Amino acid sequence: ASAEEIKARGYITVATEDDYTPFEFVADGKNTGYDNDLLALMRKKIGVEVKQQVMPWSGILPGVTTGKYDMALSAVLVTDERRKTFDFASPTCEAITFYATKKGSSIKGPDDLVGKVVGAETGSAMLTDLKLFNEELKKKHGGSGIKQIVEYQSYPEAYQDLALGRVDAVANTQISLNSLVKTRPDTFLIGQPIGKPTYIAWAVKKGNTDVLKMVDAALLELRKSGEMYQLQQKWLGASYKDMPQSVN
Amino acid sequence: MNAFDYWSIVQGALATVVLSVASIALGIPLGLGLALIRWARVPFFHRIVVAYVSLIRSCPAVTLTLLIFFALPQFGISLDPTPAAILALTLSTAAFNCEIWRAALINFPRDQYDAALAFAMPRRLRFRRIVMPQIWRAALPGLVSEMTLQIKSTPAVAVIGIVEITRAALRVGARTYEPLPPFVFALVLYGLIVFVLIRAQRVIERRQPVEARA
Amino acid sequence: MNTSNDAALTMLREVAADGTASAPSAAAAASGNTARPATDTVLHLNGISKSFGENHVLRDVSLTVHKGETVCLLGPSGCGKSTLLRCVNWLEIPDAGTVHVSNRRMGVREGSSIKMSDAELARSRARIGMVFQHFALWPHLTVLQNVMEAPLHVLGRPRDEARADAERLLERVGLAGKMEAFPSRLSGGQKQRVGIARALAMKPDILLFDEPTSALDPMLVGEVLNVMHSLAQEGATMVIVTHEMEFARQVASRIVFMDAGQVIESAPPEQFFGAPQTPRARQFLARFRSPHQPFDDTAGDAPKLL
Amino acid sequence: MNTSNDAALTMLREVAADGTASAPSAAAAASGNTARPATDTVLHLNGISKSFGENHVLRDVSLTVHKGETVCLLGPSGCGKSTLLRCVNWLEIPDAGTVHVSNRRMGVREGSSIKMSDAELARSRARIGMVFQHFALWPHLTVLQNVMEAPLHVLGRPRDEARADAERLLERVGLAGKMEAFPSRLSGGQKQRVGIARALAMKPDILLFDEPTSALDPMLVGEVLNVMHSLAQEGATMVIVTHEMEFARQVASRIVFMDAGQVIESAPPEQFFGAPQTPRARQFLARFRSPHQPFDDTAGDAPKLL
Amino acid sequence: MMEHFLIVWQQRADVLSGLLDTLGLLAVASLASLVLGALLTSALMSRRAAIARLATLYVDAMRCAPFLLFVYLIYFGLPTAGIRLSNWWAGAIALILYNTAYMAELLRGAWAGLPAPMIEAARAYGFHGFSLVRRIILPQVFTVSLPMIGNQLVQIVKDSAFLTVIAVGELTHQMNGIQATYFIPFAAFITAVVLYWAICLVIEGGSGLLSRFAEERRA
Ligand SMILES: Nc1ncnc2c1ncn2[C@@H]1O[C@H](COP(=O)(O)OP(=O)(O)OP(=O)(O)O)[C@@H](O)[C@H]1O
Ligand SMILES: Nc1ncnc2c1ncn2[C@@H]1O[C@H](COP(=O)(O)OP(=O)(O)OP(=O)(O)O)[C@@H](O)[C@H]1O
Ligand SMILES: [Mg+2]
Ligand SMILES: [Mg+2]
Repeated sequence: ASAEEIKARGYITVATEDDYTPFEFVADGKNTGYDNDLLALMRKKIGVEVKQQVMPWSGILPGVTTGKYDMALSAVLVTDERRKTFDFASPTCEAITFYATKKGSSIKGPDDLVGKVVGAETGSAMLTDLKLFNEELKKKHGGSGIKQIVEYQSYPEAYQDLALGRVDAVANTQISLNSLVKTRPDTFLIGQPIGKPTYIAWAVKKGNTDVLKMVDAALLELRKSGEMYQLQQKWLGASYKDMPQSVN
Repeated sequence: MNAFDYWSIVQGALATVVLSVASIALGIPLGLGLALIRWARVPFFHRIVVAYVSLIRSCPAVTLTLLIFFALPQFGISLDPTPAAILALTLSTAAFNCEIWRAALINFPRDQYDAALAFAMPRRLRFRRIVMPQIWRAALPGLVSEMTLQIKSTPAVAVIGIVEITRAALRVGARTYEPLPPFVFALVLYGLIVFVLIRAQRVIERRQPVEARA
Repeated sequence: MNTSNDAALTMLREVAADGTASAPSAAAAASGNTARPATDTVLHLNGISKSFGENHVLRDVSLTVHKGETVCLLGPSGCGKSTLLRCVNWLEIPDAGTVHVSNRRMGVREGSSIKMSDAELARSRARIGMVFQHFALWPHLTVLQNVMEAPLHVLGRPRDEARADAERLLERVGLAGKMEAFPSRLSGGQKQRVGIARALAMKPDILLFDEPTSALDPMLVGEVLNVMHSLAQEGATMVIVTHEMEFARQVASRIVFMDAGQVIESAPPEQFFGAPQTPRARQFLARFRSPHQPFDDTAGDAPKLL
Repeated sequence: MNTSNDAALTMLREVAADGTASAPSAAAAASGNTARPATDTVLHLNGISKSFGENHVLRDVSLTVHKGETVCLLGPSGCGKSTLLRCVNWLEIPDAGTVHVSNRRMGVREGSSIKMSDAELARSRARIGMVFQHFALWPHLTVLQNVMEAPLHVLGRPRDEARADAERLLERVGLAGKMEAFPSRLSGGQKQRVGIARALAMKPDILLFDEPTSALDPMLVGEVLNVMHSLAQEGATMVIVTHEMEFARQVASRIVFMDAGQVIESAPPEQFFGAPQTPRARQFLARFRSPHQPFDDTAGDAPKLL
Repeated sequence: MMEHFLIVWQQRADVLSGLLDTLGLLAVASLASLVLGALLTSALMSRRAAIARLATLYVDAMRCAPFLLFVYLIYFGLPTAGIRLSNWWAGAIALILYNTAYMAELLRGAWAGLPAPMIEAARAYGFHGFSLVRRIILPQVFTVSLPMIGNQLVQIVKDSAFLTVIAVGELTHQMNGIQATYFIPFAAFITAVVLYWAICLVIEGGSGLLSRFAEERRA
C-alpha cells in the first residue's frame, strides 16, 4: 500500500508465524518471541496502527506477494532468490546455517556429513545453503556427498525425526538450533556452520517502499537506542551490532 | 505439556466445532439446492453444478483454502481468515452433500412420486410433503458421515491462520519439541467430537419410527 | 397456496354438479370446441398416440367412458395398457390426441394450444383417482394420513372434515383398526385397500386402476376385488386394467381389449368372453383358459430333463 | 476344498446308486436308527416343530415323500409352507424333529446328536435342489455360469462335463439362445426356467419349489408350469408349494394341505379337490373357486364408499 | 502470471516426480486397502460376535481419527514401538490402514444390502465358508459398490496430499516446494489442482466404464 492509502486507513497489516522459536511462537496463549517484542516497541514509534495476523509459514510469503499483508513480520532469511520478489526492511539479526545432531552422533565435523541423511525445510534459505554445501563436499570428497536431503514442511517434524534417528542431522540457523539445544540438551547437540553469514529481516512485496520507509525508520531508531540489541541478547543469546542498514 | 497447553488445544477444539457447525449448517441446504438443480436438469446451471462438484471433489481442502484466501483479493474480495475458512469449508462440503442428496433423490421410488402427481400435488407441495420427509432420512447417514469427514478436514484451514485442534497441537509441539503428546491429546478430542456426532445420528435414526421407513 | 386450493375445490364441486344436473354446464356451453363429447361422458380419449423412442406403444387410441360405467382394459403384457392409463392424467404426455375428463381438456389450456402449468395440471388431476399396482402408498405417513394428505393439502379441505371422511372410508374398506399403522405394517391386500380409500377421498369423477391385484398374494386378491365390486355396484365410474378374467366378466359393464398399442375389441363382457370377434382376442383368452399344456416338445426324442 | 468336493460327489453317486438299487444300502444297514424309513423314501420329516419367538409356525409336522412322487403343498398364506421347505435343507433349523433325505439325517451327525459343521451341512444340501419364488439367480453370472457354478465349485465336477450338462439342460428348458445373457436381461419366466435348470444341474435326489410362479406375470406362468409338468412326467421327486390349483390337480400325485403349522389333509388330488375331508380345506378351496363374493357388509345400512 | 507458469514448467521434472509419487501411493494404497477391506468386511459380517466387534472397533476408531493426526501417529509413534519405516512407506501404510477401514465400511453396506435369497440360494446349493464369500458374495458386493469404491479412490488421492507433512515427495509436496522457492503460489497451486482434477477425472471415467460393465451384472 502507498503512504496515502496507509494514512487514509490508519493501519498496516503484518503476518507473523506461530511456531518458529525463538523468533515468534506461542506460550501460554500469547504471541511471544524476539519479533513480537520488537513489534511491541515498533508500535510506539511508527505512528500508524499495526494489525497482526498469526499464521503458519506456508501462508506468510504468499500473503505478502498477493498483497493480503503489507509485510512479513517474521524471521525471513535474506537470499538472492528472495530479493527478486521482496524488498527487505533493515535487518533484525545475523544468521549462519548450522547443522545439529543427536547427542552421541558420530558426526564430529562438517566433513562427517558425507554419506549421511540431512533434513531442512522446503523452500528455506537453509536448504539452499545445505545444497551449496553438498556441492562443496562432493568436490572435496571425489563425488561423494550427503546421502539424501529430506525436505520438511516445518522444523518440528525434522527435529523429531532427528531424535528418532530417521535423519542424522538437521540444517537450520544457529539461533534456532541454539534454542533447540537449550530446551532439550540431553537429546540434541549443535554442530558447526555449513553456510555463509547472512541476515534475517522483515519482507515486503517488491516496490512497496512506502511501508518499508516507515518500518525502517522505526527499526533504525530502536537500534540507535540499543533496545534492539537488548532484545537480541534476551532471545538470541548474542547481540549483532555490525549489521548494515539495508540488505536490499 | 503444561495445563495451559491442554487448555489451548481444547480451545482449538472449540474453533473446530464452531467452523464445522457453521459450514455444515450452510453446506447442507446449499448442497440440496445444487442437487435439485442437477435433478431437475435446469438448463446451463446443471452443467455448472456438475463441473463444480467434480472440481471440488478432487481439490485438496488446503489448496482450496489457499486459493480462496489469496486469490479472491485479486478480484476485490478480501476476506478475514474466519469467513474465508468458513467459505472454503462450506464450498467443499456443499459439493459432497450435493452428491448425497442427489443419490437420495435418484433413488426416490418412482411410483410414489407418480402417486403425488396423480393426487394433484403441485411442485412445491410434492417436494415438501412427499419427497423431503423421505429423502432426508435416506440421506442422513451419508450426510453424517460427510460431517465427520468435514470435521476431519478442518485442519486444512490452519494454513490461513485459524487455530483449530491440529494447529494448537502443532504449536505446543513446536515449543516443547515433543510433538507426540499433544497429537495424542488432539486425537482424543477429535474422537470425542466425531463420536458425539455418530451417537447423535443413531439417536435421530432411532427416534424415527422404524415402520415409517419404506 | 390456499386460494388455488379453494379454486380447485370449487371447480370440483361445479363439475360434480354438472354431472348430476346432466344439462350442459355454463362452462361447456361457453366453449366453442366442436369435438366436445356428450355431457354424461366422464372420460373421452381421442386419437392418443405415444412412442418411447422407436417403440410405438400407443397408436391412435380412442375411448369414451360414460358416467357409472366400469370398463375393464385387457390385453397381453406390454400392449400399452399402463401407458394409456398414465396418459389420462398426464403422467405420460401423449405425442398426439386429446384427453377430456368431465368435459375439460387435460394437459392443454382450453381453447388454445398452450401447455398447462404445473399448478393447472395439478388441478385437472384432482378430478381423477388412481390406484397403483404396487400401491405407491407414502411410507412416512400413517394409513389415516395417507388418505387425508391430498384432501387436506391439495383440495384445502378443513382438517376435521377430511379426517371424518378418511375414517369413514377406511372403516368401509375394513381397515378401521389400522388407521394409525404405517403402510409397512400392512399386508398387500390391506395396502391396496388403503390405496383405494386414498383415491376415493378425493371424490374423483373417475377412478383408474392399474392391475390393482397383480402384486398380491393369491389369497389376498379377493379382499381387494370385493371392494372394487362394491364400488361398481354403487355406480362409480372406473377404468380397470386387470388380468383377473373372472372378475372382469362379473363386474365390467364393458371390456376393452388392446393389443400392440391399439384397441382391438370393445364389447359387453358376455359377448367378449362368449364370442370374441377377433382371432387375437380368442388367442389371448385361450392362453388364460388352460395355461399349462404339457411342455411343447419339438421332437419326440428331445433330451430328458432328468 | 477339492477333497471334500470329491467326497461329496462320491457320496452323491452312492446315494443315487442306493435309490435305483432299491435295496437297503450298506450305510443304512450299518446304522442302528430304528426310525429309519423305507429305502424308496426320498424325504422323511418326523415331528418337525419350529417357532419364531412366540409364533409357533410349525407344530409337529411329519411327511414322507417317495421316489418319483410329486407332492403339492397347499395352504393359506402364513401357514408355514415356506418354513417347512426351508427346514428340509436346514436353511431354517427346526426346534424339534428330524429330517432324512435319501436316508441320511440332515443337520445332525448320523448316530449322534452333534450338529453338522458348515462343510458337512453343505454336502448334505447338495443333494436337495431348490427353486425360489423370486428366482434368486446370481446376477453377476451369466445364465450358463449360474447353472454351472455349483456343479463346478461345490461338486467339483470337471468343467467340460459341467458345461455340457448345463447346455443340455438350458436347451431343454428352451433357453438355448440365452446362455451368455445375464439374469437382468431375462423375463421372469425365463429366470425361473434358469432357476429350474440350475437346480437340476446338481442332479439332486429331490426338488423343492417354493411358489415358483407367484412372482410371475400371469402370461408367463404357463411356460414355467410346462417345465415342471415335464419333470413330473419324467419321474422327478418334487415337493411344490403353489397356489396354482389347476396345476396341482393335474400334476400332483398327492396333495398335502397345511393350516396353522400343521398338516391337515394328505390325499390324492381327485380326493382332495373332489371331496375334501376337513372344513378348513373346504373353506380354503371355496375361496379359490370364487374369490370375489360381494363385499361382506356387516349391516345393511353400512356407509357407502361413494 | 504467464511467467509464473513458465517457472512451474521449468521445474517439470519435480512436478512429474511428485505426480508419479502420488500415483504410486494411489496404486499401492487402493490395491492394498481393497484387499484388506474385503477381508475386514468378512470379519465385520462374521457370525462370531467377538470378531465382528473387534473389526467394528477398528473401523470406528479410524472413522473418528483425522487422517493428518493418524499420519503423525504412525510416523512418530511406530518408531517408539520399535518399528522403523521410511517416510514413503510410513505414509503408504497410514493411507492403507486408514482407507481399509473406509473400504470395509462401504463394502459392508453393500454386503448388508444384498438380497438375502441370493445368498440363501448359494447355501442351498452347498456353498459355505470361504467359497461362498469368494464365489457368490464378494463378486456381487464389488459390482454393487463400484461407484463408491471410485469415490474412495478419490479420497485416497486427496488424503495422500497430507503426506507432505512427513516429507513424502508427492505432488503437493513438490508443488509446495516450488511455491516456497520461487514465490509463485498461484501458478503452483493451480497446477496442482489441475493435476489432481485430471487424476480424479481418470478415476471417475474408469469407474464409469466399469459401472457400465457391471450394470447388467446387477440384480
Ligand atoms: N418410461 C418408459 N420408457 C420407455 N419405454 C417404456 C416406458 N414405459 C413403458 N415403456 C414400454 O412401452 C410398452 C408398453 O408398456 P406398458 O407398461 O404400457 O404395457 P402394459 O400393457 O401395461 O404391460 P403390463 O401388462 O406388463 O403392465 C412396453 O414395451 C414398455 O417397455
Ligand atoms: N425369519 C422369520 N422370523 C420371524 N418370523 C418368520 C420368519 N419366517 C417366517 N416367519 C413367520 O412364520 C409364519 C409362516 O411363514 P411362512 O413364510 O412359512 O408362510 P407361508 O405358508 O410360506 O406363507 P406364504 O404363502 O405367504 O408364502 C408367518 O407368520 C411368518 O410371519
Ligand atoms: Mg402395466
Ligand atoms: Mg411362502
